[in-house]
Formats: sequence, C-alpha cells, structure tokens
Amino acid sequence: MSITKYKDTIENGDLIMVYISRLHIKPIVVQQGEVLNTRFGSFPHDSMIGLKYGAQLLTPKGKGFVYLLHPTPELWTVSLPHRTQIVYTPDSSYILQRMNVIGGSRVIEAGTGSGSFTHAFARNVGQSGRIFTYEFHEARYKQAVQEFGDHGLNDMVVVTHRDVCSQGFVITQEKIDADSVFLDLPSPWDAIPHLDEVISQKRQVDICCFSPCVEQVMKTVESLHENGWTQVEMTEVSSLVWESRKEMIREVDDALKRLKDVKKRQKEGIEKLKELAKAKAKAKAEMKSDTYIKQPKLKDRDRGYNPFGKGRRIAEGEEGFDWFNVSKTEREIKSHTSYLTFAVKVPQLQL
Amino acid sequence: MSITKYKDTIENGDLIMVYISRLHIKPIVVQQGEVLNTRFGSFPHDSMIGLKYGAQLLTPKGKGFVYLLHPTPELWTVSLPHRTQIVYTPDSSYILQRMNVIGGSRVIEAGTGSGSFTHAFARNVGQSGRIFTYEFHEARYKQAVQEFGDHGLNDMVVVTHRDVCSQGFVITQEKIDADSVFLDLPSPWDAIPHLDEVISQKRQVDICCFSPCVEQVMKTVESLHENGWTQVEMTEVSSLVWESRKEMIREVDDALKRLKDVKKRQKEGIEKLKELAKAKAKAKAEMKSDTYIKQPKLKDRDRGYNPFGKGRRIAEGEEGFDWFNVSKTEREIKSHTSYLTFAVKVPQLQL
Amino acid sequence: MNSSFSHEKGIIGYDDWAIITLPSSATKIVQMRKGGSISLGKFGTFKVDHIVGYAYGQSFEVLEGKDVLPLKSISYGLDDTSDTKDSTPALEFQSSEDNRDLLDTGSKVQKITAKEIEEMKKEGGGNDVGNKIIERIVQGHESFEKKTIYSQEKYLTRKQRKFSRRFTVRNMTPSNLLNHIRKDRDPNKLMGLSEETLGLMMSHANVMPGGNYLLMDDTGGLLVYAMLERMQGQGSITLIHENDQPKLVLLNRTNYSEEELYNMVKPINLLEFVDPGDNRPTIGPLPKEEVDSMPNIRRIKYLRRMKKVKQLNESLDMVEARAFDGLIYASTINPVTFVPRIIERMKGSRPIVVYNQFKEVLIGLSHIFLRDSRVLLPNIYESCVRQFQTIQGRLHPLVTSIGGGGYIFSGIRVLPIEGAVASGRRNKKRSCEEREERNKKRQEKEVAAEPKDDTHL
Amino acid sequence: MNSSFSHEKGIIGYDDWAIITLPSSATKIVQMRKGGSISLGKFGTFKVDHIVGYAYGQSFEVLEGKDVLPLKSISYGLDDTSDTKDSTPALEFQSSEDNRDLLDTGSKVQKITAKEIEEMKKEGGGNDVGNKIIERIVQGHESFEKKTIYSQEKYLTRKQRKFSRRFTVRNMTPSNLLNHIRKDRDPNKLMGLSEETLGLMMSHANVMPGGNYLLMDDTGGLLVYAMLERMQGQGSITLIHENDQPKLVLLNRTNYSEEELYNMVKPINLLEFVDPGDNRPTIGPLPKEEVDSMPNIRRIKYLRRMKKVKQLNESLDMVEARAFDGLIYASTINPVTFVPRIIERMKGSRPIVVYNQFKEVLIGLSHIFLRDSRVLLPNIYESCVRQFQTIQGRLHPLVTSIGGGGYIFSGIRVLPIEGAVASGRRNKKRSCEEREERNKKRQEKEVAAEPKDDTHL
Repeated sequence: MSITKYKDTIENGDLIMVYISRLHIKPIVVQQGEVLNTRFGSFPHDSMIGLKYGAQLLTPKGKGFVYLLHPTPELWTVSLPHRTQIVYTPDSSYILQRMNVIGGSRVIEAGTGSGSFTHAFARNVGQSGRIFTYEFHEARYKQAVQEFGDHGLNDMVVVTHRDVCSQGFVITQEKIDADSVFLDLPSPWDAIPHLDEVISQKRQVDICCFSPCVEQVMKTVESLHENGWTQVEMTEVSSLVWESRKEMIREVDDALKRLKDVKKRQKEGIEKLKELAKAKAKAKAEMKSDTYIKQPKLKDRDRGYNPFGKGRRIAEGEEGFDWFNVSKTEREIKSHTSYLTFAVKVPQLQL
Repeated sequence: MSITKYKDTIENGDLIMVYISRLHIKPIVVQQGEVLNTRFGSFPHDSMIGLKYGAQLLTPKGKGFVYLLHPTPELWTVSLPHRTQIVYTPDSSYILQRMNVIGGSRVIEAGTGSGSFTHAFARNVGQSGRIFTYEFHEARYKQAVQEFGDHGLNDMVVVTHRDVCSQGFVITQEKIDADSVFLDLPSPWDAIPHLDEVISQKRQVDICCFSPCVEQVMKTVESLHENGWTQVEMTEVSSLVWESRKEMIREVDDALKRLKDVKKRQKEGIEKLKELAKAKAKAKAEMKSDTYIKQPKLKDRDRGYNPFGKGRRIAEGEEGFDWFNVSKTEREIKSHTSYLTFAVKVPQLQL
Repeated sequence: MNSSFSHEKGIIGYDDWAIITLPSSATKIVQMRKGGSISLGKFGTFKVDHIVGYAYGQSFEVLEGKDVLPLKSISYGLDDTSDTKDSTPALEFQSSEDNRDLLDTGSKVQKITAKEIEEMKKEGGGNDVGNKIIERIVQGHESFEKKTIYSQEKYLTRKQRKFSRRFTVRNMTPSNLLNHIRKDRDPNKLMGLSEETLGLMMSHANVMPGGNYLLMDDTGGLLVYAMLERMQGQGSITLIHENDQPKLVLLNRTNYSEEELYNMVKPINLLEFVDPGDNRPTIGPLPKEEVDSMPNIRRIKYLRRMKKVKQLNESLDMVEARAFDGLIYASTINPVTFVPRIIERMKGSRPIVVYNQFKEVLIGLSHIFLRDSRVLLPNIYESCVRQFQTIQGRLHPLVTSIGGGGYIFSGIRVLPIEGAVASGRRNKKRSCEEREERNKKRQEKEVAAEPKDDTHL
Repeated sequence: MNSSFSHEKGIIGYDDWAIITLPSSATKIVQMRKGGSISLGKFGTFKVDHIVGYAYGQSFEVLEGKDVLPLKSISYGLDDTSDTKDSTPALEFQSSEDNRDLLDTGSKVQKITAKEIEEMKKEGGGNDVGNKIIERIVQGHESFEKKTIYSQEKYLTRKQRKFSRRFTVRNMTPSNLLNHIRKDRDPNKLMGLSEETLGLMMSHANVMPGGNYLLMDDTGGLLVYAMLERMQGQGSITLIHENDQPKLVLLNRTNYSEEELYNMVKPINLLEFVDPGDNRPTIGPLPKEEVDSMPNIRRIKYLRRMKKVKQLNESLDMVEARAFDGLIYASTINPVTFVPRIIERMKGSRPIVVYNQFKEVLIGLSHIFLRDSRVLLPNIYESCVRQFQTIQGRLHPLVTSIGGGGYIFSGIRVLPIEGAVASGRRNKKRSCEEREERNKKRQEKEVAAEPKDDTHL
C-alpha cells in the first residue's frame, strides 16, 4: 500500500492511523495475530482486516471504540511524536502552493528530519516526480529509509545520508535537475552555493529556506543574493485553530426581574430577610465557580444567576437557554514556527 | 480649555473636532465670525457656540450635518494628516498600560514627532505628572509648541528643541527624574547612554524603544544590555478593525426548488424553452455583479439567484431575507507599525 | 504527461496565457499571440516574438521599436543591479545624516513640471527615457540632498516604479492567478480566498493524482484549476453547480484544452446530485443507423450531446456508489444545511474541507459536526502569511497588506456503526476527554513550576 | 497625592501587596507582613524584613537562613551575568558543532538520579545548592558535550529555571496583576482579557483624573483597579452590578483602603440604575437627637448605613442628570439589549467601550449602532501583542503564547437633533459615503499604477 494512493478496504500489512482521541492518533501496520492496546480497550488486528477505511471498531466487549483511518501526509504529521522540529501543515501547505509543487516536480529537501514533509512532497509530485532528500543525522536517516519503504514512497523518494553543507547535493544514481528546493538547515547559506550543480538550467527554480531566527534569515538573504537568486522574500505563516463554542445569552430583563423579586421579598419583613441571608450564604458556599448557576424552572426561569435554591452546572448549549454561537482558540497557541525565505533562480537563456 | 479635561458646552476659543465623515474628522478652534466649509455645506462657528459637545449641527439650509466632538488624544491622532510617522492607538495604549504611565508619572519622550503621543501621555500623567519631550527637527518643534499651547498641555509638557543623541536630555529648568522613557528615534542606541543622568535613582524606570526595523531592534537590545537595563523584551502589536456586515443565507432547498422549476418548464416544450433562453439572456445582460439578484415575491420567494424577471440590487441586511451576522476587516490592513522594545532599570539601593 | 499543466510550461511559448509584473508591481494577464504586441501602457509596448523562448520568470527591459532586453532581475533603489547596458549609470549625489533640515512642503520642492515629464516621455520608447526622467527629477528636487540615504533610496525606488520600463513574465500558476485577482482586481471575486488558505485547502483535502473529488466552486474556477494542476490528468472532479452550467470563467485564461477539461471536470447540478435516480438523462442513445443517416450538423450536435450525457451518467454513477475521495466546498449556499447531506456520498476516511470568507458561517457548521459522529476532528482553521521587506538593514514586515483570506472547516468523514454509539453530545466528543488530558498536562506543569502552598488567588 | 496608588509604590514597604516572579517565570501574589516569611516552595523561603526598603523590580537570591542577596537581574544560560558572589563559577565544557552524534534517548543519558537530587536539596537552603545541583546534572549528562552550544544553553537555562533560587519582586500594577491571573491562574477569571486589550479600553474610554465613568465589571475588579490607578483620586466610577453587592475580589490584593474605595467607587445595582426614581433609599436620616441617643453599636451601624445611602443617592443623582463621561462595559449580560439603554445616561461626545471575549457577541451590538444615530464611529477592535525572544543570534517570536485576549466595541455617544435625521440606514451611515471615498482613492492609485487598455479580467 502507499500513503499516496487511496484504498477502500484494510488489508494485512497496511499502514493505518488509529484514531483513539483527538490528541492521540496512532499509526500501526496491520499484522495478523497482533493486538492494539489502548486505554479504551484491546483491539485485535484481525478484526480490522477487511473493514472499510474510516470504519468504527468496537472492542470485543463493546466498551470502547476507535476509528481506523487511511494515512495521509497530514495525519502522519499529527501522529508524530515531537522528536524533532516538524514542518506543520500551515507551513508545508503554503510552501507547496507557493512553489507550485505539483505532479512531475523535482524537489530537493535538506534535511529530511522527521520525514513528515517528505510525505507531503511525495503526495504532490506523484509517480512522475521525484524527491531528493538529505539527512546528516545517521539515526534519523535510517528511520526515514525504513518509513519511506513502509509507506510506499520508494518510487518517488531518494534518501541520502550526507551533510549537504560540506558535501553538496550531487548523487551518482541520477541527474537531479531540481525545480524546487526546500532547506531546513541551521545554516542554509553553507548549502546554497552547492545548488547550482543540481538545479534545472532550463526553467525557473524555486527555493524556500526554513529558519526559526531572524539572524539566520539575514544571512540566508545575503547568500541568496550573492548566489544569483532573485525575488527574495521573507514570509511568516500565522495559523490558528478555532473551536466552536456556545456562550449563554443572559438578558438584562431577566436580571432586573430577579432583583425586583429580591426587593419584594426584602419588603416582606426582617424575619424573611434573615432566612434569605442564610439561604444566600448557603448558595454561595455551594458555588464553586461562575458556571455553577441556578436550576431554574423552565416555566418561569431566570436566565441569569438565581440566588435561591441549589446550584447546578449547566452544560454548554443545554436546551432551555439561549446561546451565542462563538469561537475560541485553544488556551495556548503556536505563535511561531519558522520564517520562510523564498527566492527564484531563472536561467538566463541565450536565444 | 484643555484636551485633558472634559467640558460640557462649546465656548468661543475651544478646540473641537468636527466629525464630517468617518474618514474625515477636522480639528478647528471655534472663533466668532468664522465659517467652516465642508462638502456637506457651510457651518458658521457662531452656531456652534453654546451647543453641547456631541451635538449634531445642521447647515443653515438643513441639507447637511456634522457632529461637534470633544477633543481626545485618540481623536486628535485620527484627525492628523500623515505628515510623519504617528504612534497609533493600538501601540500607544499598550505602551501606556505596560509602562504603567498614570497620574504623577514623569515621562521622557524623544522625538516629539507629530506630538500625538504626547497628548496621550499628558492625559495619563495629569496635573501632577510631567512630560519632557524632545524634537530635533525645528519646524516640527515649533508646531508642537504651538499645538501644546492651544490644547492646554503647557502645565504638563516641557518641549525642548534638541538632538538628544548628541546632546542628551538634561535641561536647566528642572530635574527630570523620569520613571518612563519612550524613544522613537532612528538610532535609540545613541540616546540610551545619556539616560542615566535624568532617570530616577530611587525607583524602577521603564523604557520603550519604537523601531520599525529588526536591525534597529538588535542594536537597541545590545545597547540596553550594555547600559545596565534588564528584562529586555521585544514585542509587536498587531491590531485589526472589524466591520460588522451581513451575508445572505442562501438555502440549498431554495436552489433545488428553482432547479425543479426550471426542469418543469423545460418539459413544457421547445417553444417555451426558447422564450426562456431569451429571458435568461436578458437577465444575464442585466446583471452587473453577483449581488444583483432577483426581485422575489416575498410570499414564495427564492433566496438564491432566480433567472426569471428583472435584476435588482438587494441591500445588505434587507428585510424579507435571512442574514448571517458576520465581520470583516478592511480591504487593506495595517500589518506593521514598529517593534516595541521594553526594558527596565532598577536602582540597586544599598540598605 | 500533458503540456497543458503549468508545471511543464518552463519556457514562454506561443498562445500561452501568462502573467506580467510591471514596475509598479501591478500584474496583468496576457496571451502570447504570434506576431502580436503587448502594451504595458505608460511602461511601453513590446512584441511577443521577442520574449518567446525565454524561461518563465525572465525579466526584460522595453527598448526602442518594441524590442526587449533580457534582465537578470528587476531591482530598484540605489543598488539597482540589473545588468543592462542601456541603463544610465548610477546617480551620484550627496545625502544627509538625518532629516533635520528637511521641510515637508509637498510638491513645492520639485522644480521639474509634469509637462516637462510628459514631453520627455514622448521622446522615445525605451527604458533609457525612464532613467533620464528619474535623473531629471532627482536633479530637480530641491531638497533631495537633505534627505538621508534611506529616504533617498525610498524616493528613487518610488520614481523607478513609476517611470522605469521593466517587466517580468510569470507562469500562469494557480498562485500567480490568485494573487493577480486578489491584489490587482477584486478579492471578492474569489470569495476573499488567499494563497495560503488555498494551499491549506489542497493539503487538508489531500488532493493528488487519481483522487475522485466532489467540488463546489464559487471562485470562478480557481479551485478547479488548482486541483487540476495537482491531479495531472488522473482522477476526476465532480463539480456541483446551481445553474444550467458551472461558472468557470478563469479556466479560459489557463492553458487547458476543452478536451482535457472534459476528461477531468464533470459538471452536475444540485438537483441531479441530490436526487441522482430521478435525474438520469433521458435522451438517446439512438440506433446506429439513425445516427448515420443524420445530416452532418445534426449528427455533430447529437454526438456532442451524447458525450455530455455519458459524462453526466458517469457522475451520477459515482454519486449513487458514494464513491468520492474528498469534498471541497466553496459556495455561497449555506453549508450548514447542505454539507451534512453531501457527505453521505463520500467514502470512509476521506477529508471534508469547507471554505468560507466568514468564520461566523463556519461556526454553525462546526457545531453541527461536533454532535455528528460521521465527522472526526472537526475544526476551523485560519492561516495568514505576513510578508517582509528584506532590504538589508531595513528588515520589517510590509506596512500594509490585504486583509482577510478566509477560513476553512475541515474534518474526516468516518463510518460509525449504526446504533453502537449515541450520536455523541458535544461534551462526549471533545470537552470531556480532551479537557481532561489537557488539564492534566497543565496541572503537571504547574505543579512542577510553582509551589501551591502560599498562593492567594 | 495618595500613597495607595501603585505609582507611588517605588519602594517595597510593609503591608504592601506585591507580585513575585520565580525562576520558572511563574508569578505569585504576596503581602509583606512585618516579621513574616514568604515561602517560594522548592525555590526557598525568605524573610520579608530582608527585602523591605529595596526598589520594586529588585531581584534577589535566597541564601541560607531565609536571608537574601540583592541581584541586578535574573538571567539564565551561559551568559548568566547576575553579579552574585555566591554563584558557582560558570561551568566549563566542550560542545559540538552540530548534533549529528546526538541520540535522543530521553532520560537514559542522565546518570544522576532523582534521589540524589533530592538529597542535595536537603543539604541547604541557599542558591548555591541550586547551582551545585545544576553542575552535577551537567556532569551526569552523558552526551552534554555532543550538544551544540545552543542546545547546551537551552538545557542549562531549563535546569536553572528548575533549580536556581532567584526571584524578582514586582509592583502590583494592574498589568502585573492581570498577567499573573492570565498566565498563572485562569484567563477566564478575567473574561479572557489581555493586557493590550485592557490598555486599548483605557485609551478608547479616555480614562483620566476627574472623569465620571459608568462601569460594568465582571473581571473581579481588575477594571476598577486599572481605572483607579489612572484617575488618581479624582472623579468617580459608578459601578453597575447585578447582585446585592459588586464582586471585587481583586481589590483586596491592592493597596487601596476602604475609605479610598468609598470615595471613588459607587456601587449601584441594575434596578437602581434602570429606574433611579423608584429606587431611592427610604431609610433615614433620623433626627439628630434620636441618633445621639442610640446605643454605640447601633449608632455605628446606622452611620455606616447612612454613608452608603449618601453614596447611592449621589449615584442616582448622576444617573438622573445623565452626567457620565464614559461607559466601560465588561459584563456577561448581553450587551446587545442593554448597552443601547445605558447610553441614554451619558453626556454628549463621550466614549462607549464594550468588552467581550467573543467577537461574535459584539457583531450584533455593532449592527445595532450602525443604525443608531446616537453612536458615531462604531467599530470592533482587536489588539494582540507578540513577544519575542531577544537572545543574541536567536531573535524570534515566542514559540507559544496564550490565545485570545478579547475584543472591544467602541463608539462615541453623540446628541442627534430629534427628527432631523432619519435614524440612518446602514448604507447611509457607512457603506455609501465611505466606500465611495475609499474606492475613489483606490481607483486613483490603480490608474496611476497600471494601464487599463489591455487587461483581460
């Protein structure tokens, strides 16, 4: 099977992505006789074989379930442990779009890193394209070779264990003739001078350098200019994930009604007032947070906080109340990945 | 009158902000006998005297109107011609908040520039505080002196015509003893070494350097470290203005109904079909944009595009249709003003 | 491989559609008609024949007689490094260390008049005219020497953008087409879509050769184009539209032939999509003899119609077989009520991507899918690119940019076992399990980071 | 001037409330009780008496015996420049040019055990323990020398944040209080409000000494505090609340006395505000003789009540006089139906500022005011600060930050002539006039920038 070609049915030996929870998606290779253990229960691989991709799978006891997903470069990226700096989808998708990496493109990538962007490159270039990817860290190189094989990318991807900054990009197997270059290196300026040997001499070549720090960008920009690259532009992708939420609509008239009620009761005499105070104190003691609000009778309910009676947590979006549809980011957001420095090199053809 | 103290009624000699349109707010000093000419008509100043601030004023012929607003530092900023780089409210409000510029603060500002931030500083420090502002460009200095006088800021603001980078901040009139410093200079690192002479030796001093380019920030950071400032942090304020808009809710069932209708008519024969084509061609010719859509009868209207009948522009939010409440930024947004580099200097008291 | 794909268009060729960038940085769409001329207005006119054969991305300078001179790049300001022999040599002038002596008196400082400039323009058509005008303007600027070197460069760049006669020829890629419309036409023609959001959609939807996609496209065909480029002639795009035919005006500016579009893009209207059984085409096929005996014109018409019938039937087959590998939805029809119906036609574990210019529209959709067990990982994504000026010593983000760029809702269509799981409440699906996980993490962090014993809030 | 204002609190004094920043960069609120000790948990304990008298902003290192040593700053990593005699000298070690030989095997490379660290901690209370632990950890790290100098520094900083015993004492400014709650407690306690949005609110509302403001504050009193600090004892804050008394828990952590708060902050409940005439207090005043003859406790109670009655009556007078200089609204009560009623109580040309965590809530309000001629310049504003790491050679924005920060609606209350202008349609008020202006500008720009003659789209 290949991550770059859809299948309908799960077969023995397939790489699948098991959705356990939103923050936990586990890639496994389906093997007869194996078992997947999760906190929701155990799932024998045998029960997966023959199911449709996307199927829900219950534990034998029916207590928990997972979904069996088809691998995609983006799901693969999400499922990765953060073992090295990963190029996430907001960056990778923009790079692919802007550099026009499409079927038939010939791409240089250095370093391979986690290999996750390699997957997206491979998906885009297809069988007629080619990815030349370089990794100088030996353990990572070996892992990449293994994974690309498992994921059916061998037709498109050529992995080389090398430090391109000192040794350049030339390989003996074939002429690279790249039209797209992606450098995710601490010092891209050491690699840039080596590119002329391997990029296309017949068409525009696009480059993108991925650097977290401004100082790196500055040196990269200088190196690109010195090496004849033009249209140099630095960019930064900001991305946000929005969750849709519901916020209760509390009307002022309900609050006024409640206050009037309080006032009326207050007028009903000191005795009553004292009881009230007790009830209030009790209600207060029972309140743990602002979201603990009163159980109103639906008939003549009060949309705001009602100090009489017992506190109850109202679920977000609960019926019997009015809600604003709102959106919210997560508490902690990613505010920076890397700067992307783009440039092009256009062969100066002589007609 | 003073921009830093509210009045209720407009008097002769007041500085007022005349709201002509959202993009045109004109500051004038009310003078008996003068006339303000706008594209909505002429407004004699005499008709303004005695009115309440916030009043709507009609032209003598009642054809056009303006609103007479009380000046505030923020309105003053909006009304300025863009004659020099202005510190706009999203930046200035954050700086004021973060540096805790409040009543009694003693502030150094260099350069004065358009003087607009000086107004906000003055509003914040009040009568018990002090702003020491420096401008090396003579014409701008003179204009600032004039404006601060007109706006009643003389009690709080001391303007000096000087190049602080070469001559420092010391003035003969009084001891500065600043606790807040704002530098909007091309090379703040030239001014930073001069600060020790004029900042408080008894309490924490906050500094903010306003620089558009990264390279300036780098040199500033270095200079701050060298001169004993700590807690150095660079920040950038991004701000957006959202307009609320309405987007028509077009339901798929309405579109389906229309297509069914078309199909029915098509079945009704070739003759009819031909007429239809003509009508369609006509309708199409009459459409100038996607927002030209059909005049539906409210009874059995079609929420989508209806190819029969005459095109008509539907106003945003028009009754008889359903609308999403949505928000939108302006077409062109401000994406960068300057980087703000903050730091503090804490006197190392010996007990 | 087919040479219609922009990727193959490395070299400027006849009949190509391309995008030209002017000195003002505005862009325009042109077609390379053999023997034709292309006018850049005040930036000059040149013959198509002179630029054909160069690589896309090449810059040129307009010379006398509609000729051109290839340039390595268009660059402006003091370090104008474009290697042209015709350029006037770099200007020499004094500059000031700061601008304290500079008075902002607007146009009064300029001694050269608009009329003089007009007359110079008439003198000739080449770039040297532009350079001469700039030289004269600088000489005519009374306080030019009082400016700092930075503001001199700014001034010079501004003038060069106005008067120089250089241009760059760019490939008609989906990104270049999008940016042309977004920056120089009207972003609303594309429902506000930005390049980065387009990229995000293509990746989230996993668009690749061989996929069979469902699409609603109210961007005039930009999405069709972006998908076609990635699919390289393999797979199909079933295009749901709401009129008698889809609006694909932008495809006329690309290099795809009618035949190529026929093979890849299958239009189907809403009614046919929603009710495929009831809307099968009822025309033909006629017996072979009858077709053979038709008059020529009628036969051609008949065959053309049958071709469409065949295409439609294939699409209806796919709808009935629920055979789609992804949904990309960019329509002004309310997705909240429609998308939940569409996804029944998709295979399992395939992505759903819904674009809208307004987040508010997608929030409702997201709420629905939070309670719908057919969709995993429902979220709204926003992506926004900031561009920086990279002139040495003056690195900073661009001061203004085009606002908006849209939002996407994305999720994965899955196949829940019927009855096995109550179509989960919101809390079930996200809040509980995840907030627990997240809170746990946070608490661990807090415990590690800070003592709890003496805190007051 | 009153010394309660945080501005006057330049020097750490007894009974002050202050904020302490720990090595982990977490913060905590403390009060400087004379003779008391403050525990920073694993970061040590020190005596209040040792830090009183230093300037706010001062950093310290915890020494043996709850003593402290003043430091110029807390800095971490290789260039730890804090000038303390007790610090162990900078460590010396090899580093690698790149990390190609480094294996990520997690905790296995560390030879020092958690137990050993615990034992070292018990040895003593001063910062040198922290430094010794760090030294031991580095020595125990098998592949530390295979790291690049950057990752060594990162590692060192991380360990210092965990084991060093330094802290900084900060002034209880509204910003510091806000950031403490936002970063180390729960942003929802402040309705998600960020420092930059708070600043924007204060400027848009033109908060200054002498102003008389209307306020709804569901942030626990943070807005009251921020306003008080700016008003310096002049003017008033009329605080509308919806219960028997306002919730101002945060004010207990500030240095304002009850008397100061009484003079500036006037609570009034919703009912009293909406219907001031019907809700005048009916109690007292009693004849002087009666008061004099009261038992002591009852008299004190009576006088206290009369003080509140006086305060409430003043507020009701202002409501009836429509005398307010600004509205700041940060309440969970739907502003859409309430704010249009409140603004009747404001003077002309005074700002309206409505905060909400969710833009969606403010859109409805903005739509109402687009059609309401009582409000000029209605808009929704968003402001967001990015923080950067400024370590030399590694300048970049922080990799993560706290999301959200809220939105404000802002406009100016004006006094339209009744009947003179139909309460303008949306188009009237904004779209037409302005779009015209804007389009005109854009067209001019386009005309200047680009020829129109040969464009195709």
